[in-house]
Amino acid sequence: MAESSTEQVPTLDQLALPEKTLVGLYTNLLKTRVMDEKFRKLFRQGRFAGTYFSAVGQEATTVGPTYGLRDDDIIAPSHRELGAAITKGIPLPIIVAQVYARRNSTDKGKAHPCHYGSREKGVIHPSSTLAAQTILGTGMAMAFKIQKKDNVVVCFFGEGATSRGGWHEALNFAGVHKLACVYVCQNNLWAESVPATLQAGIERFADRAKAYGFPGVTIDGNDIFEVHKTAAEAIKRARAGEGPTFIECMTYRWYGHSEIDPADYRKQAEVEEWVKKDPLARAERILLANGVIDEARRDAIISEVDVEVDEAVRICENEKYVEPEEAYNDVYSSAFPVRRDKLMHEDEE
Amino acid sequence: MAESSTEQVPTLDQLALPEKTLVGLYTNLLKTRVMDEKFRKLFRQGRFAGTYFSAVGQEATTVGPTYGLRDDDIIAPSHRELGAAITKGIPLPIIVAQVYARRNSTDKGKAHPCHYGSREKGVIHPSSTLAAQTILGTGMAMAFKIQKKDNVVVCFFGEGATSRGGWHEALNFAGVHKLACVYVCQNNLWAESVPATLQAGIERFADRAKAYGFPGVTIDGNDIFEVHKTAAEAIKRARAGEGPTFIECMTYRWYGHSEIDPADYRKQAEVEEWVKKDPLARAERILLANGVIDEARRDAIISEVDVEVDEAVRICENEKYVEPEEAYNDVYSSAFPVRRDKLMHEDEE
Amino acid sequence: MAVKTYIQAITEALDEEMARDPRVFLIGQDIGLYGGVFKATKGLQDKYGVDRVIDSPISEVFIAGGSVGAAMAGMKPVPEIQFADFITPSMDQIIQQAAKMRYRSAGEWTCPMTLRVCCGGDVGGGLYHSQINEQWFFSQPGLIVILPSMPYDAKGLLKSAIRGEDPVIFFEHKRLYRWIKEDLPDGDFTVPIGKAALRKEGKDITIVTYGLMYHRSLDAVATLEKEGVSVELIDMRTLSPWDRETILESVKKTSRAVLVQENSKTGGVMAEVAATIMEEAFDYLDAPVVRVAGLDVPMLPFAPPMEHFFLPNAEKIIRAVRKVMEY
Amino acid sequence: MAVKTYIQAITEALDEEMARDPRVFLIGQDIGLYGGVFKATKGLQDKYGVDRVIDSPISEVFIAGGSVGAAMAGMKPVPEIQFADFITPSMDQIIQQAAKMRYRSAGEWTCPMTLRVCCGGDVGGGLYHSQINEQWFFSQPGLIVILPSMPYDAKGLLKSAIRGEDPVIFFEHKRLYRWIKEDLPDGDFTVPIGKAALRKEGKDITIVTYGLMYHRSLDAVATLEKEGVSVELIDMRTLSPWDRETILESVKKTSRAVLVQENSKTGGVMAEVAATIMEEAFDYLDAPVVRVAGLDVPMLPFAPPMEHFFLPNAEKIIRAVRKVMEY
Ligand SMILES: Cc1ncc(C[n+]2csc(CCOP(=O)(O)OP(=O)(O)O)c2C)c(N)n1
Ligand SMILES: Cc1ncc(C[n+]2csc(CCOP(=O)(O)OP(=O)(O)O)c2C)c(N)n1
Ligand SMILES: [Mg+2]
Ligand SMILES: [Mg+2]
Repeated sequence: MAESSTEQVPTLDQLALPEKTLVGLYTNLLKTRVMDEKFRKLFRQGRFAGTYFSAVGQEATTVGPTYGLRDDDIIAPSHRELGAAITKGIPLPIIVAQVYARRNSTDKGKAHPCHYGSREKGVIHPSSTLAAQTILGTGMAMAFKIQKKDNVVVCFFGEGATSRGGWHEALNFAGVHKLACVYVCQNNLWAESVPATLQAGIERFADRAKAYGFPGVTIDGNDIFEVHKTAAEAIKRARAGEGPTFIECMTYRWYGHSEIDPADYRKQAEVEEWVKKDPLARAERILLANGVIDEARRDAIISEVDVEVDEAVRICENEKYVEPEEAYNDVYSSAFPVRRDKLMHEDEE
Repeated sequence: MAESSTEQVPTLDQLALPEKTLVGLYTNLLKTRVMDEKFRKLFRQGRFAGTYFSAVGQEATTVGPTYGLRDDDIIAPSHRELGAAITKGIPLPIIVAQVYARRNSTDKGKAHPCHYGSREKGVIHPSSTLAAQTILGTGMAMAFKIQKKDNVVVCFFGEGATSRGGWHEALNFAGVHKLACVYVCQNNLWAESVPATLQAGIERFADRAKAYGFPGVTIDGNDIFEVHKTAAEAIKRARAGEGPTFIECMTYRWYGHSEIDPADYRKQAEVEEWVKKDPLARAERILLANGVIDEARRDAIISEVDVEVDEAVRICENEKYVEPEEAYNDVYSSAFPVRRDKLMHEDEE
Repeated sequence: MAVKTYIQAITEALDEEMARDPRVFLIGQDIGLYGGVFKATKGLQDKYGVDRVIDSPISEVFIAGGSVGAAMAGMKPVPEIQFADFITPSMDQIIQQAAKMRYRSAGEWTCPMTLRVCCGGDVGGGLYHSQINEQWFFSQPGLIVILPSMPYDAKGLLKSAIRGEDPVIFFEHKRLYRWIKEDLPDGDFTVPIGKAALRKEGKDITIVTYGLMYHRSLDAVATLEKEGVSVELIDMRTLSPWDRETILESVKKTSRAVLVQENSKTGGVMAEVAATIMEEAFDYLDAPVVRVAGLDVPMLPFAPPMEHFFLPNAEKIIRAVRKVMEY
Repeated sequence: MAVKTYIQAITEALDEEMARDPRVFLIGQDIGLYGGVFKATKGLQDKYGVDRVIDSPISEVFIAGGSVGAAMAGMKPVPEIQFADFITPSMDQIIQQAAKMRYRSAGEWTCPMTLRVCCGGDVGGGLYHSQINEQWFFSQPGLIVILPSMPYDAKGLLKSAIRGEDPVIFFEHKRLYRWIKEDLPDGDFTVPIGKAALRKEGKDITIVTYGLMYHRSLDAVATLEKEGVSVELIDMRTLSPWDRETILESVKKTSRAVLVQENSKTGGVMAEVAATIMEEAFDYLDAPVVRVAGLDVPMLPFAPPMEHFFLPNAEKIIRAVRKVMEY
């Protein structure tokens, strides 16, 4: 590990975060990693249908901003926000249920594997349209302003989504009305197979914020402590009514866009370079070097996480799919039940 | 005229433009003004239907960039580009035909009064969707790049249109591919009744360009010579393959958004201040002070323009509407004629 | 009771619902200071403040999509699209977000939003200020689609829409704004969503229509009744979910039907009504159900001769009814 | 002759048209280096360069709208929307620009563009990777809408689309990409736009369908023929302008019809076909025309039991045919 040997490990003073936070961030990061690798394995084993978007390598960008949010703050996720879902407190069995599309998932199997959501935990159920939740989240922030509430909305998206028109409209509006939004851009250099250089005429996506009149910063997205502190500061500003912040997190996904993508558009050397910058190993080194945890405590955390993940999967494997008739529910409120199409189901009658 | 008395009139050296250009710019500006005021009067007299969007006060922003373009360069207009249509060479009778929706208009009366267009003269026939032609024009520039042609596309839009998502997508793409586009933003401080402060969290709309990686400048949009020179420079850059430029022209529309808008959302003092900055009077002063024209020549130009405008209107007043059946034409190419709806027209058979 | 125009009815509904429920707020272009390009929201910003009557930038995506988000956060947004022609940029927000929010979260999140859309032709608006695109929303499960033809319905349905828990596309026909007047009861009343109005009973033939075409049909009926044709006239009012029962019952009684819509014929709402009548009441029919509709060319060419040529009118409706009666 | 899959047919059509006409170029997400998420454009960037196979940013508005502009500048763009679900942001470009460019300029500007859209369900794609939205484009005058079910048609119609002078929405059904194979002649051939394919003659009943549902109908026909029902099977192929003549002639012959579409029933293409049959062939009908279609809920819930419940299949088609035959 060339990287780690020359790396300057920050001291506790430099980190300037309570030990509880350091351990909390590390634990959520670890849990996200283990769950994510587990899903990849389960997908390859054909244990669930659809597809799976791994975020391995970029977990710090989702865990960092989410950690410490209030229950009534909102996460507006895209497709790679397993870390935010876990850190915001959606129970692992519910997360697995989502991926398995089981009847105990919050969407009753209706949407898609990676579309984690929970009203109770303040996580918007996503659609696939990129940047969609950024628009919805910004709308929620508009509501909080009208309601004179101080809830904050953290919107996650890849650098690719910043090319979308609707994304522009949302950030522009947030700039005008100084909404309580934190925009976290995960710049992992690629949108599926398209490199960042073909997506924007600028090097730093944080420059996009200059069009909207609020601060934009580019940070190391693989340093969970830096991510957390930058986001926490932005969240504080947002909560105080001082407006949005754009945070560009430089990061990388280790694997394909989804599990069926061999990702051969990327050079092996680029991947290897980034694997060396593993955010989890880095957090662990920092904690160990500063004596925040020792190896025994680390091993204990790891095995607790393993158990929790395995248990969550076990529960779901025993869960059922919804009944087909569920397809007719939740189209409208109860005021407008959908007519059954008799011709289509006569056999069942 | 407080403004004019203290104003520093630039010398010919400072103007650094050939006399022919100076007179050409002035003449087109004048023609645009006279035609525009004429349309307003005709509208109030009920001589044509629909609506009319006056650009009086901001003509320098459209005449300046258009003057000197090649026939095969393209104008991508919005709704206030009478000056571009005239300067690009659409004959006045055709322009009046458009406003009157007569059968000799290039669209045969199909679209809308201010939707001047001409394939021959390289002016896109507009739709009303704001920023639509900016997207189309950028697409044309993409084509010119593929075709290895050096044609330039000048896109016009108000500051209001920069809030639209599609606008963002077009400029972003142009930035990536260094397309031969010049983006002229007419910042007249208002989008219909909405002030610029409610449209963007920034003061200078030119800052929008920072998100796309090409230059953005803010200039005095009522100084036709400055507008022309800035645009000509940008057009040169674009033609040479050096990419787009964003030009924010500070300007003002003297009258309502359309002829039915009393514009009482604006303060009278603001209007008066801008009327003093009349781009036409200013150009005239500069030409007279430098002896480029004398008063006799000016009067001659004015009466030539008056005659031309009156003649164009006279021609159109005698023109007819299309026959109703024209509604069935140009839906598809001749390969797919539209079926006549017999039930709807049996009386005519 | 007092005589009110269609647009007054709308302004009143907005005003009363805003007074009644602090969760109701408006967002759209020129709706605040200016009171709306047709003045539908006149006076409301003065009364309820800039927080509840928001003048938005030219951002149709955000007007619709931000409202979906606000609805999720407990508000009752009433966004406005200035002209139906400009609803196209909002399609993702309407179809993929609003219509599917409840479904994709199995009811955890809901979207009680009423998107007001000014629509329709016969106003000299040309290609980009005359459109109606009711068919797109009509075909999307999860959306409610309303297009009232009378002030009473405009007010009562708008109130029902705002009070409801579902996303509503509420079309307002601009030709009717100041033309159509009606005596309205003072104060609060609602009209139920999903119920057609049986405007006139008759026994020979059923005309089904909505919006501006209701008024054109009314003209046609006046003439037809003089000719001795007894017409039953139904105004759909709510397009989705549409009132199959009322329409089917009427057609079963009269055995003949003419369906009138303003939009281009192909793929319009009346195709569905016709197809359903065939599926559900075939045996009752004495003649084919015939549609009278706008031409199958882009809605709506500007020059007056083309505009009139495009649009259905009383004369064309009468011709269709006669044809069906003679069948 | 060689056996080709549906997706190979598409790749070949693109390749051959690009070789044939330098004005043809492609733009879309992941179509270049990656060769498309389904590999429909594999190898084309290598062959024709980055200028003619453009990997675009995630900008559906520009993919469609920039292509309209390029078409105006003399190119023949073939843009791609990765999934029909993501076409919603492009609606303004398709409906207000592409469809109306010729009309609004009285033919001065034209828009010869072929927008390829990957669509359809039965692939476990869930709510946002399964949609078809053919009905929106079907109802828009000025657009051509195609949805082939067989490799031969896919290739021949795509070529006709690219060579034509009108804007085309070319739907490709992802379920068919690798599943459906057919012997194709070598080299160039075209299939005319606007002509349905009479797949099988029959005398008792007509089934009209398109896309994936053609294959489901084929399964149904196999069973029905064994039961002694002689089915005439029509694959529409082009949805707009649709082939009224072929369909009406068939129904006039068989006097019975079942219409099968994958999308939700209400407001779908088959509503128009049903309404038209009623208007034009009422006297020939021995039974109501019945539609078999997706449920009126958002297309398409993910979990397998719901996905199957939503979609029409051979069994449901057979049930409808029996019902109509017994009428
Ligand atoms: C509007 C839209 N277009 C296309 C897609 C298909 N798609 C899904 S993810 C993706 C790439 C996203 O790139 P980025 O935003 O950088 O996020 P990343 O995958 O790199 O985390 C694409 C093109 C989509 N989901 N939505
Ligand atoms: C997408 C869209 N939304 C709304 C409108 C209605 N509209 C026409 S002009 C206008 C204001 C435009 O402001 P700006 O872009 O600043 O141009 P200006 O009128 O000031 O020249 C509006 C809202 C439209 N034409 N298109
Ligand atoms: Mg990315
Ligand atoms: Mg303006």
